[in-house]
Amino acid sequence: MNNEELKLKLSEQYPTATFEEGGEWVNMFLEPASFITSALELKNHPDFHFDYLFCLTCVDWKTHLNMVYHLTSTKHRHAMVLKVKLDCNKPEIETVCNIWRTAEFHEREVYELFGVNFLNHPDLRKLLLTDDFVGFPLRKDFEDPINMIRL
Amino acid sequence: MFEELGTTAEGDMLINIGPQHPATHGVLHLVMTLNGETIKKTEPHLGYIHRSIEKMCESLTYRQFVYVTSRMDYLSSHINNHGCSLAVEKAMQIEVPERAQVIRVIMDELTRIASHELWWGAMAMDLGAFTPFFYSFRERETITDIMEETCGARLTMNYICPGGVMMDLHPDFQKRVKSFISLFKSKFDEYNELVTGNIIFQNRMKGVGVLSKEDAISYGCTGPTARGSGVSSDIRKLYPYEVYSKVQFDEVLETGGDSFSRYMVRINEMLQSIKIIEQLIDNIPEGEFQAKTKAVLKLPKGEFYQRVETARGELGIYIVSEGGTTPHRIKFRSPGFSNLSALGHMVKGSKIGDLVATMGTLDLVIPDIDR
Amino acid sequence: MLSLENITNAVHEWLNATLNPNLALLSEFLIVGVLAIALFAVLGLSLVLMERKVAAFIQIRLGPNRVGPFGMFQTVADTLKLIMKEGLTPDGADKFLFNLAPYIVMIAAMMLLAPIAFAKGFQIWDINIGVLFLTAVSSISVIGILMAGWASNNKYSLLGAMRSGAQIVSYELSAGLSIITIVILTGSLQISDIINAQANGWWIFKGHIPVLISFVIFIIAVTAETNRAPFDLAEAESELTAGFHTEYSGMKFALFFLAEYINIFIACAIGATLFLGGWMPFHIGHWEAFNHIMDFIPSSFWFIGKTFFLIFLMMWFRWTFPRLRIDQLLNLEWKYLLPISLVNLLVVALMAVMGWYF
Amino acid sequence: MFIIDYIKDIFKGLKSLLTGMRVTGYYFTHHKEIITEQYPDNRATLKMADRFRGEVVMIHDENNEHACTGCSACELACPNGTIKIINKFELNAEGKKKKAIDTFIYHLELCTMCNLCVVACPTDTIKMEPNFEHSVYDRSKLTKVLNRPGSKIKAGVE
Repeated sequence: MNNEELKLKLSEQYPTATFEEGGEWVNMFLEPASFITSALELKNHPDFHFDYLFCLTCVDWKTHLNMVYHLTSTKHRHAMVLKVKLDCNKPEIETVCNIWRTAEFHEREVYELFGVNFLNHPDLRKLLLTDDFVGFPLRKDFEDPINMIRL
Repeated sequence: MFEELGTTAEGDMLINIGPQHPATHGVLHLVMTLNGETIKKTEPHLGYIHRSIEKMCESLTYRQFVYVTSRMDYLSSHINNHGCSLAVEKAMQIEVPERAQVIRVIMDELTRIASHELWWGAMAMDLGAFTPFFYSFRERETITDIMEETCGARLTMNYICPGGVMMDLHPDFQKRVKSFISLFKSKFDEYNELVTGNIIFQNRMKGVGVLSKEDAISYGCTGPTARGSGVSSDIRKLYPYEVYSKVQFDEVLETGGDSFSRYMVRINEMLQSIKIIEQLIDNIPEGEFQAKTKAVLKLPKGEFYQRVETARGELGIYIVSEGGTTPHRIKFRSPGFSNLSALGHMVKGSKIGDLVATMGTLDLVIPDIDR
Repeated sequence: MLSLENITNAVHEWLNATLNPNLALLSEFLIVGVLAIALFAVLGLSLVLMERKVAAFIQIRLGPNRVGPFGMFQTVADTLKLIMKEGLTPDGADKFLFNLAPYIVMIAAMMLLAPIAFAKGFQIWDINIGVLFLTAVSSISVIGILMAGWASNNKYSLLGAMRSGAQIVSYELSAGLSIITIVILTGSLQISDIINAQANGWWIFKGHIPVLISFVIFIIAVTAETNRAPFDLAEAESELTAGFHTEYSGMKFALFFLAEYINIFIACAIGATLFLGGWMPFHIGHWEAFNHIMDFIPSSFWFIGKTFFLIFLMMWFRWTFPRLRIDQLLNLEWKYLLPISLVNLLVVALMAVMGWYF
Repeated sequence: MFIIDYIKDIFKGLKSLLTGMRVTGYYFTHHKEIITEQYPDNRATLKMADRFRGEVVMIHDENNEHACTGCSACELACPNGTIKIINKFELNAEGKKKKAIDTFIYHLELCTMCNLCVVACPTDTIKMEPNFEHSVYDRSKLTKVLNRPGSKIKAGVE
């Protein structure tokens, strides 16, 4: 499926989803509430078959956080970007690591660098930073006490 | 994390592999739960050399951030630089001259061979055979000499930059690459005689660290790790960039999913890389080696994702731009990170010796995982 | 001709003539002890250097070449460094056993020297159960290794020691069985008898294929028994950092290191004695002239030459092969070496009974 | 048959081991294959590639003149803050005030040899030199001043 067809199909499947123009692939925004069921469907639906999560990250837009999931299908070879807006003060989202197991590590990384709380994650601990580290380094309001570049 | 490591309540032994350990090739820290010699659980603890390159890049310009990526997967630094340059070029719609494209691809493939050479030696060393390391480094040295002559550095080249390459090829480049190819071909049989065919080696590798096709997809494995499990994942074939669509080469696929399949994928990939270089080395078009670009690059507002095939797998560069000279957010989707996440699943129930064999064929580069 | 036998006899006679018999025996003890320790030092230094040089040439390197001509004093310099280093004892270790272990390994290696015939008539103790003594004493060193692994209070050490225990205990079987083939053929356990039986040809030539098989098995088994690659699981450095001697430093580490090389020397000396005729020169049937030329080479040279050839073979193995896994190691022993050597033993027994050898 | 397979296995295994030993044995006996470079001893013959990036130097001609205008392009291009340029104003022949460099500070200890400053320089004042022996006993010795004492800007360089 090319992007146009995919977008059409997706908008039929998810009437509540919004789409964003630009970028290489279809950008679809979902509500956090309906996110997990939709994600499961995206993987198992024979037309989509998004079985391969190749990038999971988060972007801090100061007003809100954006979870970004890059998905592709090893069968149909189409790709899409799934986005979920999160509240800055209490970022919470269902985990996808029982859908795509690679998410387990990526979510742990996002958890400690952005402070997003993944609900039902089997092992949500800090992966890179020390246990006593305070703050979320990749957030825009994080000020590093020692910044080599700005010295 | 730093609770006193002793035994678990079930009487299993907890043991630290790393952060300083000969088999981890860097500062990887694995906490293993062992029942005798059998592995029950593997838990990676990362971050010992985390430099937060993603955060650093947010305050670097688009010309500057390229060089930092050499420090991620230092064994395929050319390819990292290539990916970043491609992302910037894609966003700014810069047309790269044909000559630069060919040079870049040759450099990529040389890097891939050098990386696989190092992996081959280091993996054999993990299994207790020390000699292959020196033989592989002899050939790798030839490549680094070629790199040094043209790019001016041996490991972190920073040769590929947005718009093309930093300088033109050295006049001797073609001659030396050709002599390297003939050297490599004459020595390649030795590799198979010394290691691949060896009965001990085969017994150590076959049926060890099995990763099924479904698991490989689910764990997001890429590169030789996925291709050893039969997942077609070569970015050069699936989403060709530069002149990869014009050259003839095969995507190496093995279906075993064990360490030996991954080993064979990498060994055969070296031959495919040689094949690509052979096709290109005599056909480097004349012309500019760099497109005309402004001194300060400004990316349009938007999101750009570029994927390239490094020696370890798929490197994704995700740039979120707000239209300035520095990115708003950069995410490097590094191949090692996803491949490592499958390690625990792969070694469960096998021996410590198998852990080393499996880790050897995953070809982990720790700065790539920690970024 | 000045031979070692004449020297020892002269010393023996002179001592007995000047001192009373008890004192003479005591001073002979002393001389032998000093000689043994000197031999240890020389062997340790030269074997380490040899290993490094062999490794270097195989690995297209030069090896040690800065200290002295061809790096000859490199190992001396290393020893000096190790002597000056602090010998650390880890916290929580069993201090007594930890410090005792290297000496046990060393003494076990030293005791093995007793029945070895270095040259014609140059032997410390020609005990009538020489071969039995060798096999019995060589298994003591595993106690030292287990002790070191357990006392270190380190999990790597413990794993290494356990591996070593399993390995040595199982490989002793096939080493013993392949030694027994020669005992059957000779009909004696005494080292001098075994060597004299090879006066008209070494066992490896006289004994046809069965002895060749038992020679191969013997080499494999002693490689495993001395914890050398490809069977160096006890110290598998990419898996267990350094195995049983992870926590050792300074001179205690050096003792382990030295004992490893002494054990190699002794294992190869046994191999040379049993299969390659010890100090017996190389003779071919009735070529009198050739045999005479061979006789001119001193017997000690023959012995040392054969031993070092076997040592070189073991080094060659080490720098070529990858390491086995622990279960494969035991598989190799119990599924391949042991059945083969048992069958082989039967064949050799038949051979000995029927007299089917030269 | 089981026994035949068993014996075949053994011989195949032994053959593979011997093939490996042949390779190492070849190198053991052929010393001309040795590739060791005896580094400090071969200093006289050691030739680095002319493009090798070892350190940044400023090009001075025989009149002790360089081409640096003090435009700070290199300082801006540097990702690590390796270069620091201190400018001064001096009177030229016509009595006009003109910007010129006072000190060109180069922190070798921060430098990653990325070559971006050399690319950025509009007047080709700085270049990379293949000198790689940088070890010193004190870190402060790695902070260098690149313009030589008493040097001045070449005539005609703007």
